[in-house]
Amino acid sequence: MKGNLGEKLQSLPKPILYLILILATSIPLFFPTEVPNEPVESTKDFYATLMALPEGSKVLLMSDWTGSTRGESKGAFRSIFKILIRRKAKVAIYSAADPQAPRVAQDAINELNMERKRKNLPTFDRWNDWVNIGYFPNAEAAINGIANDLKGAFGGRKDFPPNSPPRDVFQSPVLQGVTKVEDFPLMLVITASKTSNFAVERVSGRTPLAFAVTGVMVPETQVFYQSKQIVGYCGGLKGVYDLEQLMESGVNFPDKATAKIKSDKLGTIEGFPDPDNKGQGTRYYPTLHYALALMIIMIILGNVGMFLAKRGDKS
Amino acid sequence: MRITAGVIATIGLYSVLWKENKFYRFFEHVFLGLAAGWTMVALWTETLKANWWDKMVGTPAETGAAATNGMFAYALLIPFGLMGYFVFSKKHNWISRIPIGIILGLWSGQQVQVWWNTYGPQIDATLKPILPTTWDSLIVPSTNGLTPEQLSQVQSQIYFSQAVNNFLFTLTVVSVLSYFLFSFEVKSKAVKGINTMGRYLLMIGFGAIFGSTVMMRFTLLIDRMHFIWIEWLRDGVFPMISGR
Amino acid sequence: MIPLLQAQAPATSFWSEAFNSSELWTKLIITLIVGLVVMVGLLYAPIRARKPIVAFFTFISGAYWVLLYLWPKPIDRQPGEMPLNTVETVSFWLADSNNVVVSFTQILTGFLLGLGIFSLLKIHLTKISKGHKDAFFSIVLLASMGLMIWFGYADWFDRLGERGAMLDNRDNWGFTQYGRDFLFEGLLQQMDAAMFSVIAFYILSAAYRAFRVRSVEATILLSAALLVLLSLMGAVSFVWDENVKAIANGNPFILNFQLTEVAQWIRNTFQTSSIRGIQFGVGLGALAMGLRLWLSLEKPGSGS
Amino acid sequence: MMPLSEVYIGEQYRDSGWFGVFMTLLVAAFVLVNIRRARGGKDLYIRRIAGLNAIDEAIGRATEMGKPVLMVPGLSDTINAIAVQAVNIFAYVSRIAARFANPILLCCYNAAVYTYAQETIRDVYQSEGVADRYDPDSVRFVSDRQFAFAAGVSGLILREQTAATFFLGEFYAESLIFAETANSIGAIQVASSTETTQTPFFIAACDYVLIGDEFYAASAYLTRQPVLVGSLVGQDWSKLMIILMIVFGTILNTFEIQGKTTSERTKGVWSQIPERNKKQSDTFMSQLFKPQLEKVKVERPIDPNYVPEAEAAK
Repeated sequence: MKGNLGEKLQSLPKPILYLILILATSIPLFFPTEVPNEPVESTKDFYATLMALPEGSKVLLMSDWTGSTRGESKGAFRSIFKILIRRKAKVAIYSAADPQAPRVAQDAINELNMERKRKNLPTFDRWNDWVNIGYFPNAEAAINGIANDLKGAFGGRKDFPPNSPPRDVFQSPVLQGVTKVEDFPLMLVITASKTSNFAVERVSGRTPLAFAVTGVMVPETQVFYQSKQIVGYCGGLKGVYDLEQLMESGVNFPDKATAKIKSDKLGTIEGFPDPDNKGQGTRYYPTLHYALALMIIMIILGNVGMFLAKRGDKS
Repeated sequence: MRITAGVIATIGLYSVLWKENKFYRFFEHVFLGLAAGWTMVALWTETLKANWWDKMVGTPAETGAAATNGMFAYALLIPFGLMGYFVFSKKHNWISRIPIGIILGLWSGQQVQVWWNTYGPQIDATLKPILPTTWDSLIVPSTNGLTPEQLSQVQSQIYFSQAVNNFLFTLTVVSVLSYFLFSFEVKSKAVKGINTMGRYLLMIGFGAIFGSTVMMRFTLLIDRMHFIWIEWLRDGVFPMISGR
Repeated sequence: MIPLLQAQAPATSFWSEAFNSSELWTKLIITLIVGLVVMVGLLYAPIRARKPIVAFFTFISGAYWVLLYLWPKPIDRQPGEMPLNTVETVSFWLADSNNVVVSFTQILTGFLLGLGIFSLLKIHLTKISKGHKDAFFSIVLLASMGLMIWFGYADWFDRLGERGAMLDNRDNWGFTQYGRDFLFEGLLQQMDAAMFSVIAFYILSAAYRAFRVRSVEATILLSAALLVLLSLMGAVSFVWDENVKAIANGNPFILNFQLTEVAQWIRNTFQTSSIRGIQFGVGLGALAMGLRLWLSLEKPGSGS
Repeated sequence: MMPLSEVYIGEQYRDSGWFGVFMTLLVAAFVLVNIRRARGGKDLYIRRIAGLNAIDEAIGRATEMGKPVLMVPGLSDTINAIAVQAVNIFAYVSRIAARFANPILLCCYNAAVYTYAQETIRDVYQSEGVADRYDPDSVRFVSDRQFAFAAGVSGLILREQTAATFFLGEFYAESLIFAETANSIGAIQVASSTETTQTPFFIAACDYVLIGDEFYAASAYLTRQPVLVGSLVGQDWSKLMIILMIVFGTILNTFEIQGKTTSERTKGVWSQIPERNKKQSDTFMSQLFKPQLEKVKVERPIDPNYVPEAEAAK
C-alpha cells in the first residue's frame, strides 16, 4: 500500500493542485492580519535616498510597468509617490518599455489625487508637480538618447497644462532649467522589464539611480546594488511591504533605542505614522505566506512520495 | 460592467488550466485581436507620429513652444521600410535583408559601445580582498552602541568571515565562468573539479533565483484574486444586490 | 538640431526647412522619388552584387555607434559653443546626430510591423474563406482588432485638441472614451494581468514535479530555493530570527544564523556571483555576434 | 583652463578611461584573429554540449509521430543578435524537418524577426530543393504584446499537439507558460533564455536546457562553420582573460588593502588626509576601472545665431 500512497503523493492531478492554490490565495484576503517583518538593507537604502531629497527637488522617473504587473508595481508606485509628494518633489515621468505605461502611470496618479481630494489634501497636479513626457519606443536606444542628450530626446514632447492645449514639456515648472540628465539629483526606475539594465548601462555614474523592481528582477538588481551602480532598490511585494513599514516608522526614529526599525549604517530618518501608509503591501503580504507555505508543503509531499514509492518498490 | 467583463475574461483564460476549450479559445482570440489592434494604434500615436512624422515635417509654433523645422531626409526611411515587403517575392526576397541589415548594424554597433559600461564595473566589483586586514575577531563584531568613529573603524576593516565570503564569491564567479569555456579540452582533474563545482554553485544561484521569483508570481495571482473577490464580488456585486 | 528646438524662429539650412514651407515639401517629395528609384534599381542588381549591398548598409549603420564610441568626445561642451578644430567638428556632429540615429531602429521596425499584421490577416482570412472549423474564432479576432483600432484612433483624435486635458476627468467622457476604456482597461489590461498570473499555477506544478531529491544538482537547487522561500515569509523569518537572537544574546557569531542573514548570504555570495559569471559569458557572446553581424562575416541563416 | 593638446584626447580617454576602450578592442581582436585562424583551415576543438545533441533526437521523435515542431525565437523588441542566433539554430532544425517533410511552426513576437525568419527558412527549403514543401504560414507573426503572444502560442501548442518544442532566445516571465503547456502534452523541449533569471524555470520544466552562452555556442557546435568556431574560441580567450584579470586583481587588492594610507585621490586630484585604513577605492585596480576626471574648462567661441532657452521661453 505504501507504494500506492507514494505514487499518489508523487502525482497529484494538476487541477487539484490549482484548486488548492486558488483557495490558499483567496480566503486569507478576507481576513487582513498584521505580519511582523524586518525591512531588508536595499529597501532601507531606497527609502533613505528618497527621504534625503531636498524639498522641491526634480526627479526623473522611468515608469515601465503596466496592468500585467499591477500586483507588485502599482503598490511600489503608490508608496513612492506618497513619499515624493511629502518631499514636495517635482517628477518628470517617461516610459521606455511599453506604450501603455504612460497611461497606466497617469491613471495611478489620478487615483492617488482622488483619494487626496476626499481627505481635502492638496492634489499632486499634472504639469505643475509632474509632467508626462510619454513613451519612447526601443528602450535601449531611447535611454541612450536621454542619457547623452536629454534636451534632444525630450524636445518636441508635449503635455497638458491645466485645461489648456498641450505645450512643450520644457515649459513646465518640472523641467525648468533642466538640460541634461545630471540636472536631476535622482533617477527613479519603476520597472517590470529589463529597461533597468539599460538605465544602468547608460545613466549610472551620471546621476544616482534607485529602482523599484518586481520580485523576479531582485536577483539581477542585487548585482547592480552590490557593485554600487544603484543606490538602493525596492524589490517585489516584500519591498513594497518594507517600504510601507518604513514610511510608518522611519529608521532609528524617533531614536535608535526605541526605534521599531534600526540600522547601523543609516542615521535617523523620520517616518510619518499615518493609516494611509498601509497599501497593497500590507493587504497582500499576509496572503503570500499561505501561498509560499503551500508551495513548500507541496515540494516536501512530492519528495516524501518519492521515497515511499522507492521503499514500496524494494519491498 | 467593465470590471465584470474583466472578471469573465480572467476566468476564461484560467479555464485553460483545466483543458484547452472553446471558452479559452474565444478569449485567446479576443486577446490576440485587441493586442494587434492596440499595436496598430500605438504604432502611429506612440512611435511614428512623434519620432518620424513630426521630425520630418516639423511642428508649428505654439504658446511657449517654438516652431521646429522639418527634416525631409527622414522620407528616405519609407523606401527602406518598403524593401522589407519584398520578403514574399520569390525572386527579390533578398532585398528584405537591407532594412534588417540596417537594424542589425545599429544594434551591433551599440554592443561595442555598451559592453564595457555594463561589465567593467561588475569585473571591478568582483575584485574583493580575500585576506582579513585584522584578526581582532573572526567575524564582524556587533556594532550596537558604537560611536561613529568606532563604527567607521569597524567598517573599514575586513574580518575573517568577510574574507571567506569574498573568497567564495570570487571562486563562484571564476568557476562558473570556466564552466562556460567550450574550446579547451579539459584533461587535468583539478580543472574538471572546478567546472563541476562551477555547475553546483550555479545551481545554488538558480535555486535562490527561483525562490525570489516565486514571490512575484504568487503576488500577481493574489492581485487577481483580490480583483475577483474583493473589488468585484464584495465591493461591486454585493452592494448592487443588497441595494435592490 | 538641438539649437533648432530652442530658437524662437529656427534658422533653416539645406537639411531642415521651415514647417509647411513649399521648399520642405518639394525636397521631401524629391527625396521620396529618389529613394523609390533606388529601390526599383535594386531589382536589377546582379546576383553577386547582392551580398555586398546588404553588407554595405549593415556596416555603415553599425559604424556610426563604433565611431561615436572611439572618436574623441568633446571635453566640457556647453550649449551654443562652436567646435575648436576638425576633430571636434566631427565629435559635435556625432553627438548631435545621436537622437536622429537612435530613432531609426524603431521607425524601421514600425514600418515592418505591416508585414506582421499582413501575416496575421492572411492566416485568419484564409481560415474564414476556407470555412475552417475555427473560422468563428478568426472572425472574433478580426472583429476585436477592428474595434480596438477604431476606438483607439477615435479617442486619440479627441485628445489632440483643446478637450484633451478635460478628458482626464471621467465626467467629460463620450461614447468613444467609454468604448476605448472598456476595450483597453476593461479587457486588454485585465487579460494581461490574468495571463501573467497563470504562471503562479504553473510554477507550483513545475516545482512540485521537478524539485525532487534525485541528483546532487537537483538537491542543491531545491534546498537553496526552500531557504529563500522561507526567508521571504516575513513571519517565519521574524520568529526564527527572534529565537536566534535569544539564543545568541549578543554573540555576533550565532546572530549570523538568522534566516534573513542566511538568505541574504546565499544571495550575495552565490546568486549574485553565479549570475555575474553567466552574464560575462553572455555579454561576450553578444559582443562577438555583434561583430560578426556588423562585418557580415556570418552567412545569414548559418544553420546550414 | 587646460592645455589645448588635451582637447584632442577626448573625454572617454582621459585618466584611465582608455582602459575600457582598450579592453573592448582587445576582445574584438581576439574574436577576429581566431576567425582568421579558423578560416585558415586550423581545426579548433569544441567540447560536447549535452543540450545540443538533444536537438536531433527531438526532431527525430517529432518525425516518428508526424506531429509539428514548434519554434519560438524569443521576445526581442526588435531584431538583434539573440533573435538572429535563435533563427539560425532554427534554420538547422527546419533543414532536418524539411528532409523528413516534417511540419514546422515558427512563432514570431516581432515583425522584424518575422521578416528575417520568413526569409531564412524559405532559403533553407530552397537550398534543400524542396521549396514546394515550404508553407509561408508555418512562419507566422502571432502578436507583439507579451501575454497575448503567450496566450496565442500556448493555444497553438495545445491545438496542434506539437511533439517537439524549441524555445531559444530572449524569454521573460512567459517562459514557464510555454514550458509547462508543452510539458502537459508531453512534448520534448529544448530551451534556453539569455535572461539568467528565467533559466531555473526552464531547468524545472524542460528536458534539455542551454545555460548562459551555450546558446551562443550552439550554432558553432551544430554547424562547425569556421567563422562561428573561430569566434567561439575568441570568446573563450576573452573569458580566460577576464578570469586572469579577476584572479590577479583579487590578489593585488588583497595585499594592497592591508595597511593604512594618508593620501587619497578623488576627481583625479591627490589630497592629504588623516591616516586611515585603506579602502577598496584606494586600490590600483579600482582606480584603473573608475576613471576620475578632473573638472576642466575649455573656452570655445559661441555660435552667433544661438539663442539661450531663457530667451526662447519668452
